[in-house]
Amino acid sequence: MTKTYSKRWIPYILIAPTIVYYIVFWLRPVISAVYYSFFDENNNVFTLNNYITIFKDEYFKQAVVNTAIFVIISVTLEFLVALGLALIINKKFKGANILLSIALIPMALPAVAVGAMWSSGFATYGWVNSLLYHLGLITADGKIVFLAGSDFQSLMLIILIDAWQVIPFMMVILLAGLQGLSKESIEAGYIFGGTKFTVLRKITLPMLKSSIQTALILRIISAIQVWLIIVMIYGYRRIPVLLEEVVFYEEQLLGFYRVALAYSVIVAVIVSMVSIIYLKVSGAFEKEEQ
Amino acid sequence: MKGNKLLKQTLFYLVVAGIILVILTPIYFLVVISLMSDQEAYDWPTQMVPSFFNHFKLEIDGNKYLISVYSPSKKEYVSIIRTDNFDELQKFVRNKTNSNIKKEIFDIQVQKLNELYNKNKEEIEALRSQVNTLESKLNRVTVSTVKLKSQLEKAEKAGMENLISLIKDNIEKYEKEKATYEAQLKELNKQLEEIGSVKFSVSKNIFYNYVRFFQVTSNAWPALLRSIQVALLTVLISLTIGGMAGYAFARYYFKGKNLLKLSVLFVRMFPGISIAMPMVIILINMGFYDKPLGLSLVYSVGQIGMTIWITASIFMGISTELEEAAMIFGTTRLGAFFKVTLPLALPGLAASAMYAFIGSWSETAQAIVLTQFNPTFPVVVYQTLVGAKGLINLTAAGGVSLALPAVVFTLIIRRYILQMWGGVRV
Amino acid sequence: MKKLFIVLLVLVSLLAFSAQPTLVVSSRLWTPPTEKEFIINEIIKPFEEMYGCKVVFQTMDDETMLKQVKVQKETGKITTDVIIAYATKMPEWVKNDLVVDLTPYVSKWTDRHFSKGFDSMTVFDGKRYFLPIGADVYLTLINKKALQYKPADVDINDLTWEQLAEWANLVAQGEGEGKFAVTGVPIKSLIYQVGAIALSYGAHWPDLDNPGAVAAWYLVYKMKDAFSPAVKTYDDTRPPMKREETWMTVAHCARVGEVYKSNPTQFIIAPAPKGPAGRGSVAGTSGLAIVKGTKNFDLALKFLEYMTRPDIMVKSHKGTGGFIPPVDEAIKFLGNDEQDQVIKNAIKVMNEGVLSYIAPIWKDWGQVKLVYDEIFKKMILEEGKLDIDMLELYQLQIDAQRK
Amino acid sequence: MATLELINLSKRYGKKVWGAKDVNLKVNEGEFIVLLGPSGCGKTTTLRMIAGLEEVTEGKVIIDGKDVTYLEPRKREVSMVFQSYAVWPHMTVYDNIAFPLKLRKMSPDEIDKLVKEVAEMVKIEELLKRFPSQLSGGQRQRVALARALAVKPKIFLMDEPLSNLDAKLRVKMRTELKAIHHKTGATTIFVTHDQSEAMSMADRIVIMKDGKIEQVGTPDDVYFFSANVFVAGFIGTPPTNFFKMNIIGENGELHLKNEYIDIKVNDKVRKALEKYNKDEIIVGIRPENLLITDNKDEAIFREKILVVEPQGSHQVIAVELGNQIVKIVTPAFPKYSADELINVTLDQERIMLFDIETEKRLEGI
Repeated sequence: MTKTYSKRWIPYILIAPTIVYYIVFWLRPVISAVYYSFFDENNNVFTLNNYITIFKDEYFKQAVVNTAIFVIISVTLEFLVALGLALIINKKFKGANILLSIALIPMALPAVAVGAMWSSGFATYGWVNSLLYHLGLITADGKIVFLAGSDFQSLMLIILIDAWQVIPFMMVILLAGLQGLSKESIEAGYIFGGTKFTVLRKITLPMLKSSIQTALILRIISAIQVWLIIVMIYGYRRIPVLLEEVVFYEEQLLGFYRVALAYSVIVAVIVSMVSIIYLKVSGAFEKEEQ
Repeated sequence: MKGNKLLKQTLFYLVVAGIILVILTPIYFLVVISLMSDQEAYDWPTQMVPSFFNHFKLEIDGNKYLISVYSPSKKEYVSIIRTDNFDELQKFVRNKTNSNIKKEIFDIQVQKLNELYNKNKEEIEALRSQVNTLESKLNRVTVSTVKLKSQLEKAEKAGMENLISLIKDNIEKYEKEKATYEAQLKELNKQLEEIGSVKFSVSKNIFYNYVRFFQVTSNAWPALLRSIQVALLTVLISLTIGGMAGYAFARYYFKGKNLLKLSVLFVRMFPGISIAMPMVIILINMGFYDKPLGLSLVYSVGQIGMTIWITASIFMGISTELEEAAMIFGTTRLGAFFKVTLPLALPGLAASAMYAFIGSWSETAQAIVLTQFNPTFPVVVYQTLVGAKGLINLTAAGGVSLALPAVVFTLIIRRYILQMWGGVRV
Repeated sequence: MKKLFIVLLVLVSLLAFSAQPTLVVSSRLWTPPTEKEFIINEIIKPFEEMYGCKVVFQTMDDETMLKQVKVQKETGKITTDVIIAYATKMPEWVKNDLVVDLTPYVSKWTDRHFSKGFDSMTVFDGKRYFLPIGADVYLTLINKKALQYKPADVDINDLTWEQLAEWANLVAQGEGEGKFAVTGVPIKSLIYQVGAIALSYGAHWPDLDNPGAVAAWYLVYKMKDAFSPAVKTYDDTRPPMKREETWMTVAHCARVGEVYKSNPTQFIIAPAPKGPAGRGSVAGTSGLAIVKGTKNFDLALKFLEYMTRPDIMVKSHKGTGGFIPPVDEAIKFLGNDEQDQVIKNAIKVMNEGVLSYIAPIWKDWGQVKLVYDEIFKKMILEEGKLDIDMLELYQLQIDAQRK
Repeated sequence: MATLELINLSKRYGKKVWGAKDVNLKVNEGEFIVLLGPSGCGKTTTLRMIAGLEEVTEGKVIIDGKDVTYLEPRKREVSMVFQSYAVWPHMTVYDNIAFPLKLRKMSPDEIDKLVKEVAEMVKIEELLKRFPSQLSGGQRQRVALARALAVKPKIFLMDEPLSNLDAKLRVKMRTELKAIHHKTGATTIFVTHDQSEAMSMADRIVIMKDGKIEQVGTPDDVYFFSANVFVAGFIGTPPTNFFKMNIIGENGELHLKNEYIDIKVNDKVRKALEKYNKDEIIVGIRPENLLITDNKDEAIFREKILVVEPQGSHQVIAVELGNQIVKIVTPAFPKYSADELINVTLDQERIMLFDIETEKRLEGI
C-alpha cells in the first residue's frame, strides 16, 4: 500500500474557499458589529443602553407592526400573483416568451430608476394621474392624491410598488420549478377526474413545494429588510419599518451608530427566528435529514 | 362550445395584455420623461409621447425679448424668459426646452418682429395697458368671489338663511363679471398675439437629457468602466469560489452540507448596511479600499451563496458518467472537470455570471460607503441624481442609462434563467 | 458570450490612471449637476491653472463626508484635503478632531471679513476652524398663477405672514386644493420654515413654550387647508413648485433660487415675510475647512484663500443656486442684474432680518427636527386642532436634546 | 490483453452498509466475464472499483499482476461503456472517439486511422461528423463502444450497456458485442441484470447478491449446477420451482414428500441424501424438468391446470398447489387447456436438492 488514493477530502477542499471567504468577509464584520452593539459610543464601556434605547423608542413597536403587516401582505400577494403568472407563462401559448422577457425587466431595474419612476408617478401631478386623465377616467380637478392617504394606505401603496418589482423574481423561481415537473403526473391528475383547481391544489402545488419554499424563504428574508423604496417615496419615519429605522439611526442621527448596530442585531434575530420557524413549519428541515 | 372557447381565449389574452401593460407602463413613462425637456416634464398632464419640435413665440416687452414656448398640455404658450441678451436666451432656452435656437433663425425672427412691432407699436401698447387693467379687475373680482365663498361656507354652517341667499346672489354677480373679464382678456391676448408676436418652430434634441447627463456627471466614463471591472471581478470571485462549492454540493456528500446550504440564508439575515462600516476598516487594512477589487470582494459575499445554489443545480444536471468516462479514458479528475463538465455547464454558468454581474452592476448603497475617488457608475449616477432633485427629466435619463445594461443582460440570459433556478432547493 | 467577455476585459484593462499632484475637495455645497459643472469649469479651472495642480471636486452629503474622513483618520490614510460641511455638522468635525485650526492663517488676510453672524457656528473656543461659504436664509417663492388671488393691499416685497396666510387660504379656496408647500417628510426643512414664522413673531426658536412660537403655530394652524394635500411626502419643495402642484412656498434660498431661475417669467421671488418682530429667518452656512493630517496643507490653504476672495465668492455664488456670499466685502461686487435677484433678496433678509442660527447646544439636531415634524403631522394635518398644552409637552422632548 | 484478479475486494458505505464484500475473482486473459445479479447486488460497485471510480474500502484489484487498487482510473489502462453511454455531448462522434487517444499523446495520423478502424468495426463510419444529440440511442451506444474499443484497453468494462436499448436492438447488439469480443479477444467485464444477456454472452458468469459472489461459473454451470437456492431461482425463465419437503422412508424406499407432492427417489438421489441428516430439504425442479404424463403411477402430483401460456416454440403451464404456483414447460404439442386435469412427473436426473438451513446445494447432485 504505497499511496492512499482517497477522495474524501475533495469536497472539503472545494468548500473551504467559501467558508474562509464567509469568515473573513462576513463573519468578521458581523461579529464586530454585534460586539460593538454592546458598547457605549463615547467611552467604550459595556452597556445594554443601545438596546434599551431601541426598546424604549416608540417607533420600534410601530416598526415591528408595520414590518409584520408588510411581510404578511406583500409576501402573500406577491406569491399568489407570481404563481398565477408562472402558471400562465408555463402554458404554451403564442407570446409566452415575450411575456417572460417583459416580466423580467422590473427585476433588472436599479433602485435609483425605480425610485424616480414611482415618485414621479404617484405625485399628484405625476404621470399616473396624467394617464388616468388621458384615458378619461378622471377630470383635471379630480386628481387622485395618492400620497396623502393614512399610514395604512401608504403602506399598501408601498406594497403595490414593491410587488411590481419583486414578483418577477418569485415568478422565475416558481416557473423554473413548474417546468421541472413531469407532465405525466399532472396529466394523470386530469385522467383520474381532477378539475383544474383540484389538480393545481392537490398535485401541482405539492410537487412544486420545494420551489415554493425557496421562493418564499428568500422573499420573506428580504421583505423583513425592506426600506429603500419606503424612504425614496415617503422619507424616514413616516412608515417606520425595521430596517428603515436601522438606516435612520445610522445615517440620519448623529452619534447613534452603535444603536444602529444593536438594531441590526435585533433585526437579524427576528429574521433568523422567522426563517427557522418557517423552515420548521414548512418541513424543510425534515427533508434535509432524509 | 366553440364560441365559449374563443371567449376563453380572448379573456386569457386580455389578462396577458393587462399584465404586460402593468409592467410596461411605468417603464414607458420613465423613458418618455427622460426624453422630455424640463418644460415638458413638469407640465400637467404629462404627455403620452414626447414632442419632437418646440413652437416658440417671441414678443418685445419693454426693451427685452420675451420668449414663450407652446405647451401641448396646457394648449397655450408659456413664457419662459425675458432678456435682451441673445447668448443668455439661447442657453436658457436650450436648458429649458432642449432646443437650440440658432443665431440666424433668431435674427430673422427678430427682424420680422421689429417690423411688426414698429408698425403696430401704439396699438400694442394700448392693448397691453388694457390687459393690465383687466387683469387687476379680474384679480379683484376673483379675490372677492373666493372670500364670499368662504363666508358662504361659514354661513351655511351657522344656518343663517337670509345671509346665504344674499351671498349667493353676490357670488353669482361676481362670477358673471369674472366670466366677461375673462372673455375680454382672452380676446385682447389673441389680438396682441396677432399683431405683436412672431412664431417659429425649432426641432428638439430628443436625447439632450442623456447628453447632458453624461456632461454633468463627472467622470461618467471612467466610472462606467470601473463598474464593468467591479462586476467582472465579482463574477470571477463568486463563480470560482461559489462554483467550487456548488460542484461539491452537486457531486459529493459531506458533513455540514445542509448547514452550508442554509448559510446562504444566514448571510442574508444580518442587514448588509450595518456591516458596511466594519467592512470599510477591513478593506482599508487589506489595502483594497476604494479599489474595484475591494468592492467586488464585498459584493461577492452576497453573490457566492446564490452562485452555490445555482451552480449546484447546473452541475446536478450534468451526468456524472460523462466525467467518469473522461477519467477512465485518460484524464485526471481535474481534467475531466475542465474538459467535460465545464464546457457543458458553460451556458448555465454564463447565465449565473450575468446574474452576479447584474447584481453588482446596480448596487449603490454599499458602493457609496466603500469608494471615494473611484466611484462606480451607479454611485456617480446617484450623486448626480441627488443634486438633480428638481430635474426629473435628467433623473429619468440617468435612471434609464443605469438600467439599460442590466435590462439588456437580463434579456440575454433569459433563456438560461429558468435552467439556473431549476434545481435550486432550500 | 466568450467573445463578449474578452471585449469587456480589454476595455477594462485599457483603463488608464493618471498621477498628478491633486487636491481633493469634498463638498456638500453645489450638489446639483448644473452648479457642480459651473464650479468646476468657472471657479476651479482658473485655480488649477494658477497653481498648476489638479483639484478633484466631489459632492456628497454631510454624513457620507464625515464617515469617509472618520474612516480615513482611523486608518491613518488621509486622502481628503478640503471639506465643505454644513453648520450643524461642524461641531462633530471639531469634536472628532478632524479639521485644522485656521486662526493663525486667516488673521493675516486683510482684504476680507467674514460675516460676524456666522462666527457662532464656525468658531469654536475662539478658534476658527471653518471659513463660511454659501450662507443661506429663507425666501418666498410665488408662482404668478397665484397672483389672481392676491388681496389688493398686499405688497409682495413687503409681505407679512398674516397676508401670506390669507392669500394662501384664498388660493386654496379658489382652486379647491391647497397650493402651499412645506417639506412634510421628516428630518427635512420644516423646522426652519416654521422657524422663519416663529422668529418673525419674536419667538425664542426652536423652543415651543414661548408666545412667539405659539403665534407661529397658530398661523400654521390657520393655514391648515392651504397646504397641498400631498405635503406629507415633500422632501423638497422644488419638484412640486416646478410641477405647479404648489404655487407658494417659503424655503431655503438655494432651492427657491433654483426654481426661480428655471423660469424667471413664471415665478416671483421675495424676501421671507415679516411679522411683528420683523423678517424672521433661520440662517445657516456651509464652511470650508482643511482636514487634519492632509499632505497638501499649503495647496489646501491656497484653495481656501482663493475660494473666499470676495470677487470669487460673488462669482461662485452668482453662478450657482441662491446662496449668499458671507463676506462683508461681497456686496461691492454685486451688480444690478435681474439675475442677482435671488442674492439681493437674500441679503435683504440677512441684513434686515431677525435671524437665528442652529446653536451648537444640541445632542442631536435631527431629534429636534423630528419634534416639529410630529407636531405638524399630528396637530395640523391629522387632527386640525392646535393644542397649546401639547406644545408644552413637546417642549420637554426638545429640552431632552439639550447638551 | 490482461488478467484481472480481485482479492477480498470490499466496499463499505457509511458504517454498516456494504456495497461489496470480500469479492474474490480471477479473470483469465481474453475472458468474457458477466457480473449478474438483481439491482443493488454490488455488481456495478465492483465494476466501478475495478475502474477506479469507486474508492476501495478493503482488498485489492490486480491487473496483469500489478496492484492498481489505489491507482487513478486513467492509469489502469481500462476502458468502459456506461449505462447512459456517457457520450460527451459537446464533441462530435469523431472527437468523442479521438479524445482518449489524444490524451494518450498519439499522433493525429495514428488517431485518424484508429478512429476510422473502430468506426468501421461498430458501423458508424458515416456518423463521425455528427453530434450526439443528432444520434439515436442505438447509435450513441455504438459510439460509446467505439470509444472504448479505440483505446485498446487491457480490460474492457461494460456497465449494463444494453439496458437502454429496445428489446430487438438489444438482442442484435448482443450478437455484435460477442462478435467484436471474439475479434479483439479483449478481457471483458460485463455487468447486467438480464440473465439471458449473461447466458448468451459470458464465458463465465459471476452471480452476485447483497455484495457477495454467490457463484462463479460457465453459463451451463450456473444453470445446471446452481450453487444455491438463490442462483437456482435467479437463473432460468420461468424460474425454478422450489418445494420444501420432508424426507420419509417408506417400505424401504425413500420419499420426498409434502402435502401435495410425493416423489419416490431414485438411486442417485438416494445416494446424495445419504450424507444429509436433516428431516427437511428444499427441492428445486426447473419447469422443463416437470413432465406431463398419462401414467398415473409415475405422477408425483395430479392437479387441474390453472393457466396455459403459449410461447410458440413451447408452452408454459401453471398449476396451483396450495398457494404455490408451479410452472411446467412442455413442448408446443399436444395442446392443453385450463381446468384440464394433468399428471405430472419429473426427470430425476435434473432434480436439485438444497440444504434446508444453508440453502446450499447438496453435493453430488
